[in-house]
Amino acid sequence: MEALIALAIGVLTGCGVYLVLRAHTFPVVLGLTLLSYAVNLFLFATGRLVIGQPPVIGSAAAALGQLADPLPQALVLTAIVIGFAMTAFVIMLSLRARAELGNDHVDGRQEGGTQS
Amino acid sequence: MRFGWLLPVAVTVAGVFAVAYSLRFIHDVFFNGEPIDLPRTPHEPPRWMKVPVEILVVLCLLVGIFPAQTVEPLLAVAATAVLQGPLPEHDLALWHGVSPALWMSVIALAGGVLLYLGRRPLYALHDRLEGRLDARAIFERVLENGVLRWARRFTAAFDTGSLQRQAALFIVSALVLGGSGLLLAPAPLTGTRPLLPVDGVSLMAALALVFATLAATALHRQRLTALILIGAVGLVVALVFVKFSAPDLALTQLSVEVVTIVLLLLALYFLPQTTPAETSESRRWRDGAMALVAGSGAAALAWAVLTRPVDSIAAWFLANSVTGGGGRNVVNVILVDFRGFDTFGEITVLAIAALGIFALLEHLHLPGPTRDFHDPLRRAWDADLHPVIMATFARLLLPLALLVSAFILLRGHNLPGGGFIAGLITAIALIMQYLANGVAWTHARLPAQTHPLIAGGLLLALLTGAASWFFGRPFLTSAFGHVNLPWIGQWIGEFELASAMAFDLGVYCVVVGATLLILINLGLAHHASHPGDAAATEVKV
Amino acid sequence: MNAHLAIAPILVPFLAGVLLLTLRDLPMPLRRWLALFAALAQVGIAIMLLAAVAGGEILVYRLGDWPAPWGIVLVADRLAAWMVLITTLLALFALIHASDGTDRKGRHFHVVFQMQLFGLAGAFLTGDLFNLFVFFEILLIASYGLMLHGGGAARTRAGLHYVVLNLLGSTVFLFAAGLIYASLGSLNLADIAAKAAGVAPENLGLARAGGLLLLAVFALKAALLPLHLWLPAAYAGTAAPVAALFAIMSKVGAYAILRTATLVFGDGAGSLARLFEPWLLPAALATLAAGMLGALAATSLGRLAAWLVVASVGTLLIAFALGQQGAVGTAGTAGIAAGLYYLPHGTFATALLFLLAEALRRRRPASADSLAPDADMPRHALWGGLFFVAAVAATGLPPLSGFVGKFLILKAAAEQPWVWAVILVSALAGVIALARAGTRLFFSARSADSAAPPLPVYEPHSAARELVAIGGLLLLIFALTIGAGAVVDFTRATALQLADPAAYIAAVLGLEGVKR
Amino acid sequence: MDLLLAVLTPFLGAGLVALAARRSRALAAWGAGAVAALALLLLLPAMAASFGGATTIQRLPWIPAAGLDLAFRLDGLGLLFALLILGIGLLVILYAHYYLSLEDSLGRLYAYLLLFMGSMLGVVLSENLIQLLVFWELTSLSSFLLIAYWRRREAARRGARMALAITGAGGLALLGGFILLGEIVGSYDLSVVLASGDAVRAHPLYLPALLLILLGAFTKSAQFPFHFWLPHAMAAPTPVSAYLHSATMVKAGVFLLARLFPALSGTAEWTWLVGGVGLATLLIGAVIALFKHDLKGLLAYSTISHLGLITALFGIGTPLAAVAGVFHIINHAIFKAGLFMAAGIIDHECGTRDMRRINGLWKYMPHTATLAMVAAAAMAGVPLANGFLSRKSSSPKPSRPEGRCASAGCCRWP
Repeated sequence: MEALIALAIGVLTGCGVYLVLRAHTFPVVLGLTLLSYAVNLFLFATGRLVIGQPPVIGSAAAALGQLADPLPQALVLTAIVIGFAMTAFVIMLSLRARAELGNDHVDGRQEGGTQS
Repeated sequence: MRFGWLLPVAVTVAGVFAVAYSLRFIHDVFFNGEPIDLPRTPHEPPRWMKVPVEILVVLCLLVGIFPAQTVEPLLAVAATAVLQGPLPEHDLALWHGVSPALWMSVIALAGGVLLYLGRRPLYALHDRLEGRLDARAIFERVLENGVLRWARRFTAAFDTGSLQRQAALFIVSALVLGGSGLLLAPAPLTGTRPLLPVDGVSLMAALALVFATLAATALHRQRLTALILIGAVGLVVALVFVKFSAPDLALTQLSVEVVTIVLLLLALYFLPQTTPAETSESRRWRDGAMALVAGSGAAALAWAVLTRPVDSIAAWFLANSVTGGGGRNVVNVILVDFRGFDTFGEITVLAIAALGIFALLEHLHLPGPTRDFHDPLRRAWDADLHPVIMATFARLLLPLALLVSAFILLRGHNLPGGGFIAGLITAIALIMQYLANGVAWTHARLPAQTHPLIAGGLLLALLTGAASWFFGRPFLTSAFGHVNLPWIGQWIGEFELASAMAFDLGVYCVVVGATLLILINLGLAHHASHPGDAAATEVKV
Repeated sequence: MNAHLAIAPILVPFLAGVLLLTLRDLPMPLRRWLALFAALAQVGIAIMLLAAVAGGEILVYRLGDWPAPWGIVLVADRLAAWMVLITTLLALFALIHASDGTDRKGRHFHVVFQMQLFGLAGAFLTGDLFNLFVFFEILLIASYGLMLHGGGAARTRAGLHYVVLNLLGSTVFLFAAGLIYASLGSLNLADIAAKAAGVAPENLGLARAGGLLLLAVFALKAALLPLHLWLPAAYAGTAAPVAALFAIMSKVGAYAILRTATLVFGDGAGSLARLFEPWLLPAALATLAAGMLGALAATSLGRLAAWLVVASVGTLLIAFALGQQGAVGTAGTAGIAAGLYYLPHGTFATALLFLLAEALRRRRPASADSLAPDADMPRHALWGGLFFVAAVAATGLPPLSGFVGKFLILKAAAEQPWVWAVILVSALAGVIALARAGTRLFFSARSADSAAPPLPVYEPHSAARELVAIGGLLLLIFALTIGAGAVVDFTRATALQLADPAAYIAAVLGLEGVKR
Repeated sequence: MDLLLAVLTPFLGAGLVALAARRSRALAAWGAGAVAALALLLLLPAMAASFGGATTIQRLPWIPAAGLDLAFRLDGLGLLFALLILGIGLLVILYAHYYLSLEDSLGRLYAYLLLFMGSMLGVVLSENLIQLLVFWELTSLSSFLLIAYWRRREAARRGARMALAITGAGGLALLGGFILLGEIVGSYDLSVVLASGDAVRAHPLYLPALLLILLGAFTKSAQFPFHFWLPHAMAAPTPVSAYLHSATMVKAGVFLLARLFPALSGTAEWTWLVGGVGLATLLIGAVIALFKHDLKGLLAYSTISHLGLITALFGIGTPLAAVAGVFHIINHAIFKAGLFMAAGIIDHECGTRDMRRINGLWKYMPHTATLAMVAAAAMAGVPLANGFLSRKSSSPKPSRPEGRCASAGCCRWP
């Protein structure tokens, strides 16, 4: 199971990196979204994987054994919300850039004027 | 003593030239015929202008003729200070008899006069060499053509203003630094923690996630397709959270996912539907290689983390959640109590983001789709209308969604839920209206600005935190546990609930306010650019 | 109130920001006064905080009254108080300048400005790694807002780059925080430091990778070579008072590097000790060189000032890196002490240049702040004189504090010829760059033979606020110079405190604060 | 703290004079003169003491932790230079009042001149090496302003920038040298440094420190191969040239050689570097001077040549040569300032400085001509003028017993 999660994180990171390096705002935003999935999963993984033991005291499952580490979960929750705020901002900024620069290239270049 | 002759000889040679140029100074300026083509007719300067020169010239003569009486004492103290020791015997007398010094002077004077008399061929020679060895020209060439041009070239070569380059540099730096840390480690990558068995559903889910991610990347130029795939990825991530005992995360992820995708969809409305193929083959390979390294690095790190036994401060939270924080949902207790300050900061981020977006979108005219659904480059725009059935259902769902969000807000401290999730659910419910009914309809029914909600939420969080000061406790201390306070002694249970609730309510307000502010203003921006187009995007019911 | 002194620098701007948001419909002058009052109050609080910790005390504020490794703590030691004081002073004058009309150019300037200060103060005071991340995000999102304030194509483009890069940075920050938590099992910096020495060998690789990823993030914020390219466009493109305030932003990265390098990866960290050492000094030297080359190449004063920010970060991190390099004890602390003296100077001097560039833009209609001759401005001599003093400060020429800082750094770097060569040569480059700029801006007029009448010159309604802001920054630089003795004593004490983190760790983790 | 006050007076006076100039030019001139006189007055007690052989040292803590104090020192060498700076300064102030045309701002010139005067006083009266450097760089800065005084002229701007770049580079090198010297000695106090010459010379860091310090001194005193900035600094108004580029600022380099003579001299490195560079400069300056058609250009190269002579004398390293060097500092300052002023008068009256065009001025201005010719004779080393004695004292006299030797050049050239 751990290998699957590691694989998922790896694929998300790799694809996120690839998309972030594109030259137009939309794929860059997609890449950032993928990266935030990746890092959220990673942060979550620092609490290790526990199945069926949500960190809620007194629930039926809690009696069965060690509960999941609640701290990474709290961190991920914070990270998700912050990531949401940032993503929203960058989406709007890309709209503004589209309006002000006349195109959606990350450097505001006209199509065809891109470099290698 | 081998080079003892050097100085006297040099002094004599220099003396020859000194006499010559002094002679020239005198002869050329004051004699040697008449002035040639002067801008003014010279005459004696104002009286007082000459006084300083007179004083200096008199000093020259005084020192020259009566050195012992004039300059000697000053010279003695100055030279003593220079040597920091006893003064050697010296003698400034004018006449020492016939000495080498006298001969030097005679040679210099005679030589100088001769040199001056024979100056014409020398001048001719000099005029031919003029400019060949101009130190200033060399200096400026070095500075202007060398240093400055090089600086410009260097700076321009680095600083191309390309985001791709900057991002690549950062990613490479992070890879190098992180890699160097990991690779030099003494232990093997795989740790000792026993692994969980793989079940079929998980395998399918993981494969789905990997496939969707890769597909989204491969198809990223078809923006809508990529977006839908990304949404699928987000769903699977939420499932991962469900599977591995993180219901709060799953709920949050789901709701954030919905809002994000909606925002991206809206953004796509204003952006071209497809990305032109703009990067070269080599660039794609380079990026692919970086992505591969980054991906394997992240996977390796995750693998290393997941296979190592856990040893952290987590147990304390589980142990203290009920007794210390008064809540059974430990994640929520951490968020609103143990680490409430993080949450405090996080809602601030959300609030500022909303304000920033509000400022960004103000007066912005977005070039949305025109009637023929093509942008100037003849790329197609999305032209879907709002389906009636969705509009109707969304409106019906609204009260229900609000009810659910209230429920989730209230139970958050003890069961999965809380201010964030509740706030996002509320916001989603409202966004649904937006999506389903269009800008105008929603606008007529929602407040134009949600600033008061944001400000109120922040203020509520602040006041809740500051309230503990009145009990002599640090900021954000939850009310739980203040049993000793006599005048609220019997209200402890209720009070504890109120403290956490108030903070969470603040969170809720900020989340709802911020999310709505963003959406409303996106709508406004759209309106501003398409005053006449409203009908096309609105379904009349 | 003293009990809550450590959190006051954080909450006051927050409260001010929320109030300003609530009262957003008030007339602008009232809002300005409110903002100004808040900024003044923050300076006062910062001074009180500094006075409280100057003797070596470490104020620990346990948020929520939870014991240290589990709850979040704020820690005010000398370094944190010093950074807060510098920030608030800079903010005060940036705000005064911004009240000259910049704040009308867009929405919510004052709110976001206060939130920026909230984020900065939090970043300096927090003693928790994840909380540091949160405050980084606050100061970043606020800086996005401020940077884009007023709009315009160049600003938007630079802003987009800035935002995307920092989002990448945040991602890496989270990876790093996760690695640290996974390997050391804590988020509290003091606790991490205490556990670093005894890190299990199997976790060493993870901890090292986490630490070095942190360095990558902080280096990005600090604009360390090769991660400096975002800075010139961003700072030169934004509004002048914002750029002036941003002069401290890159120092946040430097602060974070210094904090983690001394506290977490200091000499006591066992196999994690001096983790940053091989990377920091070369990168800092290269940054200084690149910054000065950029300054030489710059074609406008704003751009030049932005490159000087890069150079000043380079200088600063050279000093901090010397702290890493030198032998334990005096040599190392001398470098850090020198850096901490240089830090406010570099910040104020570059901020000053940004404000002067704006003054030129307002008064030279044809060529703005580009290094080209133009008609004499109104009050030419005054502005020329101010520029001269600012240039002297920025290049580190005597007699101003930049010289003292440079002297202290060179002294700390004795017997390291490379460091000397880079610092001295780049100082010369700075002199040449600013002499060129000054002679072009103030000495040469547009060719007199052009018979065209001079363009109408736009004199702002009043230069009073500009001059107060500029004069205030100059006064700060003078104060740093004249009071150098006291300041150096303080920064030395700060460096000594940093070199021995045991007191910090004990104060945070000590049992005396645990209530339950 | 009268030394500190004396140094500060010109700085404070600069602002006041600039303000006074708004009222009238005469007031500015009187004010500037009064400032210089006041500084002189403040120095008088210490000057009198130093005539008796005493060294006045006054100290105010600044950054004690870094060994940096505001420490002032007036001994014989400081006395000599202070007299030159203030004395010639007064004459230049008087002269400038008549020299500048009415369109030029007299207040600005006086303000810059006073800034320079204060900086220069600071250099020669510093006890602390780093503080000396502070004032040293201030002389570079104020001379930058002075050279660029006619800011509209391209030549002035270029000359100013070049002077600043060269002397600024030298200043930075000097900073390095001083820090090394401080590391060697353990203190930046001149008294300590001067007393530990043997330790300095034996230290492994001696050579780098010496090279850096010499770089500073040579750039400032326009020694080969850094000499070229000086002629271009002649774009400054002539009072400035008379003051800075003959009597004072360019003397700062040789002042430094004299100041650190006990600490640094006496090694082969010193002799070869200082003596060699001095000799080269002496010859190159003298030769080029002959070919300059510009009056001030001739004087500038002559100045370079004379500075080379002084440097060479200190380079020899014998006490007697050093005495001769000090003596020539005095003489050169006097006659060269006079010559520059005379050249300025000629320029002022003729509107050009090209010697191919100004001829036969004897007819028009005999008084000035007489003065200029006497000063030029001194420059040429003609008997009865002070320049003659200078040259005489730098010539060999091996036949005489050492005790009565009036010459220095013969003694111990390695």
